[in-house]
Amino acid sequence: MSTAMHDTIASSGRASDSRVLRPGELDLTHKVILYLEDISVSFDGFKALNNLSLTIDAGELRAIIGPNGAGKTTMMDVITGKTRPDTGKAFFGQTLDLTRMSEPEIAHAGIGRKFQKPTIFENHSVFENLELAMKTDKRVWKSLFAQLTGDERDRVSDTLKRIRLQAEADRPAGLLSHGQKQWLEIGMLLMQEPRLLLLDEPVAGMTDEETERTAELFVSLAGQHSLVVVEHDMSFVEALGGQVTVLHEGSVLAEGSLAKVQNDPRVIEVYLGR
Amino acid sequence: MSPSLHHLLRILWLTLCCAFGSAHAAPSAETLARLAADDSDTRIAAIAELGAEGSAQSVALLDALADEALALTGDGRLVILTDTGALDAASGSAIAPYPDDAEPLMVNNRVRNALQSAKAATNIRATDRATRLAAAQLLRDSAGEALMPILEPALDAEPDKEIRAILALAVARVNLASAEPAKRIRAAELLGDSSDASVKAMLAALLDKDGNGQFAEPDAEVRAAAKASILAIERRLAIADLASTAFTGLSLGSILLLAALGLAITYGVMGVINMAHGELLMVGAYATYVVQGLFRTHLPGYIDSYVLAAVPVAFLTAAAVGMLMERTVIRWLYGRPLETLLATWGLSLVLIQTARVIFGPQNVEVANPSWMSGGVSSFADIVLPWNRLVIIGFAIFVLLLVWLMMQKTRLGMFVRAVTQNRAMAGCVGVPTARIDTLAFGIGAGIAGLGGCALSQVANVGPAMGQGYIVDSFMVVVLGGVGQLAGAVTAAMGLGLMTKILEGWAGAVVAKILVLVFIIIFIQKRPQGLFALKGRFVED
Amino acid sequence: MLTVDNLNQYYGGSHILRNLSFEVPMGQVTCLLGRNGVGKTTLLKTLMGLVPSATGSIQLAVDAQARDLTRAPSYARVKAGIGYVPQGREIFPRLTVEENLQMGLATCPARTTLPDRIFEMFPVLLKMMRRRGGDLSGGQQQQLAIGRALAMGPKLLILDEPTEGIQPSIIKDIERAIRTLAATGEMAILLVEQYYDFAESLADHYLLMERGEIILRGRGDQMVAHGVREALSV
Amino acid sequence: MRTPLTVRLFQSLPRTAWLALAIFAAIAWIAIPAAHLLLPESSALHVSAYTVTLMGKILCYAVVAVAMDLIWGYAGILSLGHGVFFALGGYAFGMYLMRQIGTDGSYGVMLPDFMVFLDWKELPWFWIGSDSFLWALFLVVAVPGLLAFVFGWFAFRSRIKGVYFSIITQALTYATMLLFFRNETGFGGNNGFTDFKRILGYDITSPQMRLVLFGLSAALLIAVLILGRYLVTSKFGRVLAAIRDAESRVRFIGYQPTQYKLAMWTLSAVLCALAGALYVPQVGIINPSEMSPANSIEIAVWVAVGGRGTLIGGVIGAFIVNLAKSFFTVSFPDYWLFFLGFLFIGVTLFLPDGVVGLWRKLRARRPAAPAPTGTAPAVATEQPAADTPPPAASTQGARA
Amino acid sequence: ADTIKVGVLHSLSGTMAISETALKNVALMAIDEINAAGGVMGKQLEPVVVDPASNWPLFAEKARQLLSQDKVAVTFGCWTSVSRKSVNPVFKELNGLLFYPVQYEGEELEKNVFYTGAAPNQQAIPAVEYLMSKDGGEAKRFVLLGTDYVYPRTTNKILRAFLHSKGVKDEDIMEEYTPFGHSDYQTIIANIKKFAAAGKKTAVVSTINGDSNVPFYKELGNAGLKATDVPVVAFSVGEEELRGVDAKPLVGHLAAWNYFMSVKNPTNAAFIKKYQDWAKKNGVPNADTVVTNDPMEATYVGIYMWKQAVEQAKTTDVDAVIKALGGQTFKAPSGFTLTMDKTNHHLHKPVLIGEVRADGQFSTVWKTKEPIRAQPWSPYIAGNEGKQKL
Ligand SMILES: Nc1ncnc2c1ncn2[C@@H]1O[C@H](COP(=O)(O)OP(=O)(O)OP(=O)(O)O)[C@@H](O)[C@H]1O
Ligand SMILES: Nc1ncnc2c1ncn2[C@@H]1O[C@H](COP(=O)(O)OP(=O)(O)OP(=O)(O)O)[C@@H](O)[C@H]1O
Ligand SMILES: NC(N)=O
Ligand SMILES: [Mg+2]
Ligand SMILES: [Mg+2]
Repeated sequence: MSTAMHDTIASSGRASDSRVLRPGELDLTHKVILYLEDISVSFDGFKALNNLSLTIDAGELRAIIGPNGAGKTTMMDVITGKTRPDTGKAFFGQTLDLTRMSEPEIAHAGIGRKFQKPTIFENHSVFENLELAMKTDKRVWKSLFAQLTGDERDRVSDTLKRIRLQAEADRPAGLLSHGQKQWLEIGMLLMQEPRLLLLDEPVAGMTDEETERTAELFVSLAGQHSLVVVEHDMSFVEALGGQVTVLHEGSVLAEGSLAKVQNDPRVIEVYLGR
Repeated sequence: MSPSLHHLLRILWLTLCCAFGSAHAAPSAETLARLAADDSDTRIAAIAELGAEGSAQSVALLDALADEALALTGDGRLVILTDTGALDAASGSAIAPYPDDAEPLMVNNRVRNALQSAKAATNIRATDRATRLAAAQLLRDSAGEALMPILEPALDAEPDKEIRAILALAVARVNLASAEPAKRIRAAELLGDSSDASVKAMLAALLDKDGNGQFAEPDAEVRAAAKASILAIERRLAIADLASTAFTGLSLGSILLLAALGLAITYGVMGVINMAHGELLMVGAYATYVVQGLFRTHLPGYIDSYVLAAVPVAFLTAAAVGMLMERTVIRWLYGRPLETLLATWGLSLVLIQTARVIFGPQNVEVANPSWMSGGVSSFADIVLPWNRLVIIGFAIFVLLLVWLMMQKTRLGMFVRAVTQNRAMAGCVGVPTARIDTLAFGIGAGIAGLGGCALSQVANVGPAMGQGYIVDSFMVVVLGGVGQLAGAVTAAMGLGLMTKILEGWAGAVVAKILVLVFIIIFIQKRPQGLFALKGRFVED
Repeated sequence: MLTVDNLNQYYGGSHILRNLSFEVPMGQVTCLLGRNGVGKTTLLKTLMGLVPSATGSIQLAVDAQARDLTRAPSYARVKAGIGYVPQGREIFPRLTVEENLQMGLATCPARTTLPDRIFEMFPVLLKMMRRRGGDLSGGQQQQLAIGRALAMGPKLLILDEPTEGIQPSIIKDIERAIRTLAATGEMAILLVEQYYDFAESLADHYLLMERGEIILRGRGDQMVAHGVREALSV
Repeated sequence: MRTPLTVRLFQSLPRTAWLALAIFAAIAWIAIPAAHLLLPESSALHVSAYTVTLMGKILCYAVVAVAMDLIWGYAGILSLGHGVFFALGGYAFGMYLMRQIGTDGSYGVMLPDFMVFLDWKELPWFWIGSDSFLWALFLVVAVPGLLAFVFGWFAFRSRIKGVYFSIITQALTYATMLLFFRNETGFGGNNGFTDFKRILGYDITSPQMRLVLFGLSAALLIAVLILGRYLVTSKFGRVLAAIRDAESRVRFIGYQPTQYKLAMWTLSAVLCALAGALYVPQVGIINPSEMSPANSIEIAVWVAVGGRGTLIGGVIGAFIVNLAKSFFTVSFPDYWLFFLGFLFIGVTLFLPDGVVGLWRKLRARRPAAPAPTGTAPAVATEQPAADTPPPAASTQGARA
Repeated sequence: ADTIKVGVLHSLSGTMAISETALKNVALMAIDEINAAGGVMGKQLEPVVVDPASNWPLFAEKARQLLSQDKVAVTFGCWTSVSRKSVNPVFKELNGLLFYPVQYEGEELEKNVFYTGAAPNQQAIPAVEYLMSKDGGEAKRFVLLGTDYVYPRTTNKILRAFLHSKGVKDEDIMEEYTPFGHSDYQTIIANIKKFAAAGKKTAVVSTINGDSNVPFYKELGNAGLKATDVPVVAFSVGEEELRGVDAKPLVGHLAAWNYFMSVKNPTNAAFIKKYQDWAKKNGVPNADTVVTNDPMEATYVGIYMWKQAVEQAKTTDVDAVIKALGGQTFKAPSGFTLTMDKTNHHLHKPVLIGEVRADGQFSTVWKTKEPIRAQPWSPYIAGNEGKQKL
C-alpha cells in the first residue's frame, strides 16, 4: 500500500478526531476499519468459525482464501449481521459493535456485500437495481417522494458503463447470464458507496479477461474504500496484490503476502494442492 | 340383538307359553288394562307390578312395551305387533286378520324409566352375569326404598364380587336414609368408594343445616363418615376431571391431525395451497357413506365391518379425485403457488356442488358400527367413547403411514426433491410429472382417510370440508410447513389447549383465545414450531 | 456420442442459439468456451430438455444405439445416460448430502449403492453425509453437484462451469478425474468453462461460441494456435 | 429541478388511463344519476335502484380488491384477513347509522334495539361519540388503521412472512368474527347492524342519497387507483417489489423492510375500511360474517381473476366475479357454483396473469407479429415453466 | 301479465343450504299444486328462485331484485333471523310481502312480514313446561345450550325469565354457547354430566342450530347420556336434521315443534305423499327418503294462506293482501286448522312435543289441545308490555 494512500486515510481519521462523532458514525481513529476478535460460530455443534481474529485497516485491500468450508462466507455473514456469533467481538471502526446491529443498520453504517451466489432483484431492470442500491436516504417517507436528480442519473450511467451493462439497462435483471449478474451485483455495491466492501468470489464465472478488469477495478477502489475479497482464483489474488489471509477450519492459518502463503506447506497441504 | 331377532324370540316364547301353559299365571286383564291407561301414574304402577312379578309373560309384555310393539286396537284390545303379524297380549295367541287400526301405546321417558327399573328388578335375578351386571348398575343409580325387598336378597345371593360391590353401593344409598344410625354410618363409609358426583351430592346433603342451624343428619359420627367419604370422592373426581380433559384434548388433537395430514403432504411437502383439501376430506366421508349403503343393501350381516372396508375405499376414491385434479389443473401451476390458491378454490366449489347434486344438500347419515358405538366406562363415570378411541388409534396409524412414505421410501425422497427443485429433479432422472401425480394422489388419499375418520364423529355433508380447511392450515402452518413432527405437535397442542380453555371459558371464547394464541405464537416462531433452520432458508 | 444438429433457441423474441451443430465424441473431452451471456448455459439447458428447442435435433448414441432426444423430457434424457452438473449447483437444499447423492441414482434400480469414486474425489462429502445440502458452503455444494452427476455413471457428462467456487487442490483432483473418466472410453464429456487454463489442459476438442453461434472449433491442442484465449478477451 | 408532486401524480398514469378514468367518472357522476333520476322507469335506459345499489356495492369491493393488490401484488404479502378491516370500517360507520335511527327503532328509545334487548341501560364506552358523523369518519380510519398498524408492526418485526403471515391474518379475522358474534361484545351479535334510516338526517333510502353514496364509491375508487398507481411507480413501490422478491438483499443495501411493509399494509387496511364504510349504508347490513375467512379469500380471488400486480385487475376481477355471482345465482340458482368454480379454474389455467394479463398478451402479440425470423414457433416464446418461473410468481407470496 | 310471480328466497348453497333447500322444494311443490288446480284468480303462479348463498347482504340484494326487477307479488324465504333482519328494510322500503316460515326469537313485528313459524311461546315455553311436568320427568335443573347467535340467546333469555318465574334459581341453570359449526362437544357433554350429577333431575334445552347437531348427538349417544337420565329437548332439530344422524342412541330425546311428519291424519298423509311424489318427479337427490318437517309445513301453510287472501282481496296488491290475511284459516298437515292472527301477523299454532324414535321420526308425547296465539313480544322480557300488535 502506498504511503500516499495511507495519508489520505490518516487525514480522514484525524478529521473525525477533531469533532464529536455522531452516534452510528464510523470512527477510524486507529486506522482499523474492521476488527474481529475470537469469533466463534457453530451450527449444531459444528464449529464453522473457531476463535477467528482478524483486523482490516482502512483503505486496505485484503484477499481471503482457504479451503471450501473454511468459514469465509460465514465470516461475512457475521460481519453483515446475518449470523450472530456465539462468542467474540466484531467492530466496525472503533465504536460500532456489529454484533448488536441489524442488517440495514450495518449497511447504513457503510458495509456493502456481494454474495457468493449472485443475488439481485430479478424483476427489476438493471437500471432499477442500481438505483435501489444507490447511497441515499432510504427511509419510507423519502422514498415516497424520491426523484432521481441528474447527478444521480449520471452516477447510475457511469456504473452501468463500468460494469458493461449499458445495453441491458432496461432489461429485467433476472434475464442476465450468470456472469452478467455477477457484474450487476458488483455495480450495486459500487452504487452503495460503502466504506468496506465484502466480496465473496466476485470473479467466479467470469472470463480471464474480465477477471483482470475486476482486479483493476478493486485495486483502484482501494484507498478510498476498504475491500475484503474472497477468491479461489490465485491469479486474481495475485493481481489484487494486497495482503492475503488463509482461513482453515474457522480460524486463521496463515497471513502475509501471496508469495509467502503460497509457499507455506500447510497452505499447500490443505488448500493449493500439489 | 337385532330387533327382528328379538321379535322372533318373543313369539317363540309366547307360543311356548301358550302351548304348554306357563308356570306362572298370566297377568290379569285388569293389569293389562291399566298398562293402556291414559294416565302415566297408573301405567307406571302396572309396569312395576309386572316387573316385580317377573313371569316370563310379564317380561315379554314389558319388552313389547319398551319396543313400542304393544298396541291398542280400535275395539280396546291389547295386542303385540310383530314383523309377521299380531298376537293377543293377554293370551299370546296369534290374531287374524291383522288389526290395522292398532295404535302402539305411547312410551315416554317416564314410562321408559319405569320399564328399565322393572326390567332391572327382574334381571338382577338372571343367571347370566352380564345381564345381572347391567341390572345392578342401573339399580345403583336409581334404586329407592321400594326396591329394598329385591336388592337385599339379591346382594346376599350374588356370587360375583364386582356385582356385589355395586349392589352394596345401591343398598348403601338407600340405607343412607335408614332410621338406624349404625346402618347410616356404614352406608356413609361404604359410599366413599363411589366415584359418582351424585353420591357426593347425596352425602353433602347430610351436612346441610336447616333454618334452625340443625344438621340434616343428627348423628355426628355419620357426618364424620360422610365428610371422609366426600373427600375421597372428590379426590377421585378431580383426577377424573384431569384425565377426561386430557383425553378430550387428545381426541380433538387426533381429529385435527387426521384432518390436516393430507394437507401436510399436498401443501406442506408439495407446496400446493390446496383450498380443496376440505373437499377431499368430504370425498373420503362420502365414500364411507356409500360403502355403508352398499353394506346395508348387499351385506347386511357384515354391516359392522363396513368401516374397515371403507378405509381403503375412501383412500382410493380421494386419491383418484386428487390425481384427476392434479392431472387436469394443478399440473399446470407448479412454480406458481399462488395460482394454485385460486384454482383449488374453484375446484372446491365444483366439488361441493357436485356432492350437492349427487347426494343432496342435506347431511347424510353415517352410523358408527356397533363396535364403535358407546364407550368404555373407565373410573368415575368417565366414558371414553369407542369412536374416539378408535380414531386416536387410526390417527397414529395414518401418521405412521405418512412418515414411512415420506422418510423411508425413495418415492418420498423424490417427492421432496421434486418440490424443492423441480427442474433439477428432472435432470437427475426423476419423472417429475408422474411423481407429482402420485404424490398429490397420496396426499389426497390421506385426506380421504381423514374424511373416513371424521364421518364417525361429525357431519357428512357437501359443505363439511369448509369447516376443516382453516383448522387444517393452522395445524400445518403452526407446526412449520413441511414438518410432520410439527403438525403432530401442533395438532395435539391445539387440541389440548382448546379443551383446557373450553372448560374454563366456554367454547366461543376458547376458540378466540386459541386463535389469538396462534397469532402470538407465530411472532415467537415465525417459521412455525419446527422451523426449518439453516442457511438456505433465507435465500 | 452426442450429435447436435442445426439447433435454434429463442427467449421471447430474441434468438439465443443460432444453427448450432456439433458432436461430443465418446471417450473425449469437448470444451465449450465463450464469454458471458453468449448462450452456453442455454445450450446445455436445451440439451437437458429444460428449455424446448425450437428447431434442430439432438441425438445420443450409446453402444451403437442412437436415440433421438430432441423432444424427450429431461428424465428420459437422464435415463438415456446423460449426467448434468448445472451452473449454480442446484442441489436440493433440504435433502441431506446423502439423499442428494442418492437422487443421482434416481434412474438406477432401488438399493444401488453410491460408487466410492465420489468420496475419493470429494472426501468432504463423506464427512457431511447427514448435513443438509443447503447448509454446505458454496464450494462444497459444487462438489456435491458433481458427485451427484457421477453417481449413476453417465455416458455423457455435461458440466457447466464445474470449478466455480472450488478450492485449487480439488480443481486439480477434478481435472485428473475427468481425464481418467474420459480415458476409460466409456464416457463423453461436454465441459463449459471460463477458466481457460483448466479448459485448455483438458480439451480434446473445443468449441468457441459467440452470440449464439459457434465461431471457432478444433482440437484441444489447436487452442493456442487458433487464438482462443484472445478471442475470449475481446 | 424537482417536479412538483401534482405533476408527478399526473405523470404516473398514462394518458389513456386518465381518459378512461374521466369516462368512468362521467358515467358514475353524470350518466347514471341522470338515468336513475330523470328517465322514467319504463325507459330502456332507466337505471334502477337495484342496479345503482348493486354497482355501488361492487365499486366498494373493487376498492378492496385494489387495496389487496397493493399489498399482495406489489408487496407480495398475501392477506387472508382483509375482510376484518373492511368489516371494521363498516362497523365504525354502522355505529353512526345505528345512532341515527334515534327513536325509530322497535323499542322507541335512543338506545339501539339490541342493547335494549340485552337490558343495557346506557351506551357502552366505545359507543360514546358515535352519534357524531365526524367521529364516525375518524373511527372508520383510526380503528382498522390502528389494528393493522399494531398487528403489522409485530408481525413484520418478527419477520413473519409468506404463508405464516397469511395464516395469522386469517386467524385475526376469524377471531374477530367470533368476537363480534358474541352479543356481549356490543355490536349486535350475529345480526349485526341493520334497518338504517338516515345519514346526516337525510333518508337513507332516498334516490338522492343512494346516488350520493354511489358517487362517493366511484370517487373513492378513482382516488385509490390514482394513489395506488403513484405509489407503485414511485421509488417506494420499487423498494417494496424488491422486498417481495429478495427481502434479505434489500436489508443488506440498507433499507428497513419492516417500515416499508408496514406503511403499505396499514394503507391497504385503511382503504379497505373506507370501502367498508361506504358499503354498509348501501347494502343496509353489516354483520360478523363479513369477517369470515372465506370472504377474505374471495378478495384474493378477485385480484387473481383480474390479474395480480396490475391495480386495474382488482377492479376487473371484482366486477367479473360479483356480476357473475349476481347473475348466476338468479339464472342458475342450483348450478351457479359450477360456473363460478370453472371460472376460477379456467382463469388460472388459461389466463395465468388474469384478465389483464390476457389483454396485455393480446396487445403485445400485435406488434410482435412480424417476429424476427418468422420461423420461431410459438412454444419457444413461452416461459419455460420448469426453469425460470414467471417473475411474478417466483418466490414471494404465500409460500415459505 | 298473465302470471303472478312468486319469489323464493332460500339459500341453496353455503352453510344454510342444508336446511333451506327443502323449503325451496316445498314452495315449488305448493306452487305446482296450486297451478295444477287452476292457479290464483285464474292466473298461474310463476316461481322466481334465487340463491342468496347464505350470505346476508346478498339476501338484501336478492330481495331488492325480486321486488324491483322481477316484481314478485310475494316472497317466501329466509331461515336465519339475520337473513330476515337483512331483508326487512327492503321489504319495508319497496312495500313487499314476505312469508317467514321458521321458528324464531320474536321481538319483531313488521307490517310486510308474515311469520308462519313459532314464536317462543309457541315452542320454547311449552317445551320447558313439559319438562317440568311429571311426564316430562319433573326436571329441576336446566342446561340451556345453544349456538352463539341471536335466536338461541333470545330464547334462552326468555326461558331464564320463565324459569325464574317458576322458582328455578340461577344456580340451577347452566347456559352454554358454541360457535357456528362447532363440532367437538366432548367438553360440553362432560360439563352437562357434571351439572346433572348434583342430584336434581336435569334436562337440556338445545337451541343448537344446523351443522353442529350431528356431532352433538353423536357425542351424546356415545357418552352414554340417555334420554331417561338427562333428556334433551331441541327446537331446531327436525326430521330433516335427524336424517343425518344414526337415531338409535337418541331414542327418547325430545323436540318441540308445531308439526311432525309422524302426525297421523289424512291432510298430513296427503301432504307427505305429494311431497315425496314431487321429489321423485323433480329428481331431488335421495328422493326415496325425503322427509317433511315443521318449517316445510309452515311454508306450505303460508303459500295457501296467501292464495286465499289474494282471492279474497281479488288483487295481489300488497296492502290489500295484508289486510285480507288477518283471520285466514287453513287446515294444516299438523291436523289443526290454523288461523292467521288478525293483528300480529303470526299464526295460531298447536305445540307438539315428540320423542325421537329409532327411525328418525318423532312420536308425539304431548300436544296442546288447540292452536295457541303467538306472543312475538315475550312478556318475559321487560318493556314488552302492550306491544302485541302492529
Ligand atoms: N447453517 C449451517 N448448518 C450447518 N453447517 C453450516 C451452516 N452454515 C455453514 N455451515 C458449515 O460451515 C462451514 C463453513 O461454511 P462457509 O460457507 O463459511 O465456507 P466457505 O469458506 O465460504 O467455503 P466456500 O469456499 O466453499 O464458499 C461449512 O463446512 C459449512 O458446511
Ligand atoms: N429466461 C430468459 N429469458 C430471456 N433471456 C434470457 C433468459 N435466460 C438467459 N437469457 C439471455 O440469454 C443469453 C444467454 O444466456 P446464458 O445463460 O446461456 O449465457 P452463458 O453463455 O451461460 O453466460 P455465463 O458465462 O455468464 O454463464 C443472455 O444474454 C441472457 O441474458
Ligand atoms: N330463527 C332461527 N331459527 O334462526
Ligand atoms: Mg463461501
Ligand atoms: Mg452460463
